[in-house]
Amino acid sequence: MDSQLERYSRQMLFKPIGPEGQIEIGKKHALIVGVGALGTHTSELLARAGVRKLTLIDRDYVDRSNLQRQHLFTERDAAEQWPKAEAAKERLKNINSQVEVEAIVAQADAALLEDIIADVDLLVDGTDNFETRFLMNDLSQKYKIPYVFGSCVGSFGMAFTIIPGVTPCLQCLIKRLPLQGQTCDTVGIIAPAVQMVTAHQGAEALKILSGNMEAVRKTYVSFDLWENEYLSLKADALKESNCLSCGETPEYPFLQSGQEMKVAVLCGRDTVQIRPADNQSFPLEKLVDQWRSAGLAVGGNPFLISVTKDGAKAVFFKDGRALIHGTKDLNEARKIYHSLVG
Amino acid sequence: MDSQLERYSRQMLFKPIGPEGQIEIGKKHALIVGVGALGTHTSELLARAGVRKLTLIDRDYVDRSNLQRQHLFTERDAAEQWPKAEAAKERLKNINSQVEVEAIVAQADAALLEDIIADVDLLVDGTDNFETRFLMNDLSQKYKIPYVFGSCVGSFGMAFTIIPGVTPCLQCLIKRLPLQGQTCDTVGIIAPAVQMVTAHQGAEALKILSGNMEAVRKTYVSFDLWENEYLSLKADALKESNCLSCGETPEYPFLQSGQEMKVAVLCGRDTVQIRPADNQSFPLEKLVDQWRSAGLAVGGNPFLISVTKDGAKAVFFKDGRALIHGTKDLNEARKIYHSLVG
Amino acid sequence: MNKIMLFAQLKEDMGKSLMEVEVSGKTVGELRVFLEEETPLGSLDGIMIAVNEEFVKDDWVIGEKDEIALIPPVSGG
Amino acid sequence: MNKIMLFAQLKEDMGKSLMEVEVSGKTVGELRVFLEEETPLGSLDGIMIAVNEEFVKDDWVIGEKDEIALIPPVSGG
Repeated sequence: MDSQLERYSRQMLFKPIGPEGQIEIGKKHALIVGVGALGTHTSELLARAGVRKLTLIDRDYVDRSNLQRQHLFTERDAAEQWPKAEAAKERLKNINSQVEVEAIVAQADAALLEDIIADVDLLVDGTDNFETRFLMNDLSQKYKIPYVFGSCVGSFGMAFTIIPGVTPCLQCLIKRLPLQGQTCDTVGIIAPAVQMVTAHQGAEALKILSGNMEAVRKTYVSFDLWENEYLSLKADALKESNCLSCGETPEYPFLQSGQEMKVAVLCGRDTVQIRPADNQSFPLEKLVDQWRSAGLAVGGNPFLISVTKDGAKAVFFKDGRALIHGTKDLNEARKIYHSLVG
Repeated sequence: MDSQLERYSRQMLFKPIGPEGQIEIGKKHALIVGVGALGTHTSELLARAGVRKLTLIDRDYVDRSNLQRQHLFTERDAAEQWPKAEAAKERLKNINSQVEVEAIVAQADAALLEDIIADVDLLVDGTDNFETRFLMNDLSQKYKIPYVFGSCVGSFGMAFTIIPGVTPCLQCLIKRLPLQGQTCDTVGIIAPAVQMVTAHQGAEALKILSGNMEAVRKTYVSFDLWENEYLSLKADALKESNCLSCGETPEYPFLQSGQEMKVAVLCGRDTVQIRPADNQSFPLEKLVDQWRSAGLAVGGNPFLISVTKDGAKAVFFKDGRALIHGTKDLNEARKIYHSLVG
Repeated sequence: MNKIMLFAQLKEDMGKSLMEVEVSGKTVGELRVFLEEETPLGSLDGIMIAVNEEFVKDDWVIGEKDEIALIPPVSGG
Repeated sequence: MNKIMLFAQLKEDMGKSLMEVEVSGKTVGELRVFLEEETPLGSLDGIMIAVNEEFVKDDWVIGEKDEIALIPPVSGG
C-alpha cells in the first residue's frame, strides 16, 4: 500500500470507497462556508478523510461560549480571540499535514465566493444564516457543484443534499424564510445535535467526493435528539421548474448585486443599518417572544422594538429593517443581527 | 451569570438543561471505557459540556491509521505512539481546563473497573469488543449506573441506553455474540458512522447527567448511513426476568473471576494463548471469508486456521481458542484478536 | 383523524410535539390557514409541510389518517 | 409477503439489503431456521430480530405483511 495512503486504510477497507475512492477523495477540493459548530466538525472530518484541499471561510473569532460545541478550538484560541478560520487551519494542519487548508477571514459574499469557486468540487454548509445559504445554493446551481445543506438549533436539526440538475434546490424547498428567532443565541444548542447533522453531511460528502453518486441520500432528514424523533422525508415534489435558482431559466437571484442583505454604517453614527433580503417574512411578535424567553431586555413603542444583547442595542422596524447601535463594524453587526433573528 | 458557567451559555439556554441542569452536569463523573473512535468523540463532547470529571481507560497507543476517525489525536501523537488515554487527556485539558481528566493506560478488566467505580455517575461505551461491553453491563447493573452502549463498523452502527431497573440490559438483548468478523480492521469504518453513534450517545449522556431521565430514549437505534437507513426499535420485550445480569437473582457473570476471556503467554514461547468467554458462538468459516475479503493471508488444515496480520500470525482452533504468535505482550495479543474476531 | 408532528419553535408555541385534528379533505394550503387561525402557531409562512413522509405543495389534498409533519427550517449552525 | 431488512454482514452475505419472503405464521425461531437452511446467511446465532420495529423473542409469531429487520450487533468502536 502507498505509504501516504496507509493512514486511510480503514476508510479504504470500506468497500464502497476502496482504494479507488480514496484516490478520488485525495483529488478533491471542498469549500466550507462558516467555521462554527457545523463547520469545525465537517472540516475535521474531511481533513481526517484525506481531501486534497479545504477552503474555510468565516468572518468571526473564537469566543469562550463557542467551546461547548465547536470542535478544533481551545481555551487559548478563545483567550486570544483567534479568527475561527485561522484557528481551525492551525489545528487541521496538526491533524493532517497532507491536506492543503486555506483560511479566509471574511464575510462570504457573492464576490468572494465567485472569485474562489473555480476548482471547488463540493460546497459544505457551516453557516448560521439563510442569507448565506441562499447564496451558496445559487452558487451550487450556477457552477453545478453539489451542496450539502445542514442546520440545527436546540436538539433539532436537518440535512439535505442538493445535486444540481437532479434534486430540488434550497430555493425550491424554502421559498420564504421563517425568521422565528430560534437561534443558538436565543434557544441554545446541544453538541450532539451538531454531530447528528455533521454525521449526515459528512457521509454525503464522502459519497460525493469518492464518486458514489448513486448512494447519495434523496430524502430530507429532520430530527430532534431530545424528543427521540427522526424523519426522512421525500422532497422531489417540491422541485419547481420555474425556480429562479434551479429552474429552466435561472437568474441566480442571490448572486445579483442589490439582492443581498444590505449592511451599512450610518453616516457619522456608531450604528449599523441592516436591510434584510426581499424573500424573508418578518414576524416581529414571535421574535419578541423568543427574545423575552431568552432573558433579553426588550423595549419599544408602536413603531419599533429594541432589544439589548451583549452590550449592543438593536432596534427593529416592522418591515425587518434593523439598526445595531454601539458598533461601526459591519461583521459585528451581522453577527448580532443573525444571533437575534436567524 | 457565574463566570465559570458563562462558557456553557448556549447549553444553558437549551430549556430542558437550563442553569439547573448545567450545575448538575458540573457535579458528575463519567467513565469512558475505550478511547478510540467512539471514546474520543464522546470524551470531547462531555469535556466541552462541562462534566466535573472524566475517567478514560484505554490500553492502546495512537497509530497513524487511527487518525482518519479518532478525534483529539494528531500526527505527532501517532509518531510518538502516545498512549490514547494520555493523548486524549492532554488535548482535553486544552479544551476545558475546568474538567478533571484521569487517564488510565490499562486493560479494562473487572478488578480495575470495580476499583474505580465508586463515584461514577455514567458508563460510556467506547470499546471495540463485546467482552468488555458485557463487563460494563454487569458493572452497570451491580452498581445501578446508567450505561450508554454504542458500536459501529463500516457505515453501520447502533446505540442503546441501559437504565438499571428500567430497560433490558445488554445481556437480555444479546445472549450470544455473533462473532462474524466484521471489525474496523476487516471491513473498515467511515467517520460519519462514528459521529452518528456518538451523537446518540452524547444526547443520552446529557439527558442522564442533567437529570432529564424522562427524556431518555427507550428504543434501540440502528442505522446505515451509506444505505440511508435508520431504525428506532422497541426493545422492552427482550427484558428477561431471569437474566443473570439484570434479573431477579443476578450473578453478574462477567464480574466473576474465571468467566472472562483468558489471555496468557505460553511458557517459554513468543506466543500468547487466548480462550474466549463462554457465551460466544464461533463461526470459523464466516471469519475466514471476512479475512480473505479483507486481503489477509489465510492458511490452515482440517484442525486449525492461520491468518497473518500486521506481521503477527494468529492461529484459531474450532472451539475459538487462538494462539497469537510473535508477541509476549498480552495487550498486543488482545488487540490483534479483537481486530480479527470482533 | 390526522396526526400532526411539531418541531422546534412550533412545538414550543403549541406546548406539545404531537396534535390530533381532523383535516382530511383540506388542501395543505387550507391546513396552513386553519392552523394559523385556530391554533397558537401563528404565521406558517416558510414552514415546510410533509404528508406521510413526503414534502408536498400547498395544493396537495390531505387524506384520512394521513400523518403530517411541520418542519421549520432553522438557521443555526 | 414479508419484507426482511438486512444490515452489515447479513447484507453482504445475501448480496442485497432487502428481501421478500412469505413467512407469516412462522415463529421468529422458525424464521431463523428457515433462513439458515434456505439462504446464504449462515448461522443467525446472536442476530437480533425485530418485527414491525420491535425486537421480539423467538416464540413470537410473524403476521401477514409484518416487516422484519435482522440486526447483527457489531463490535467496532
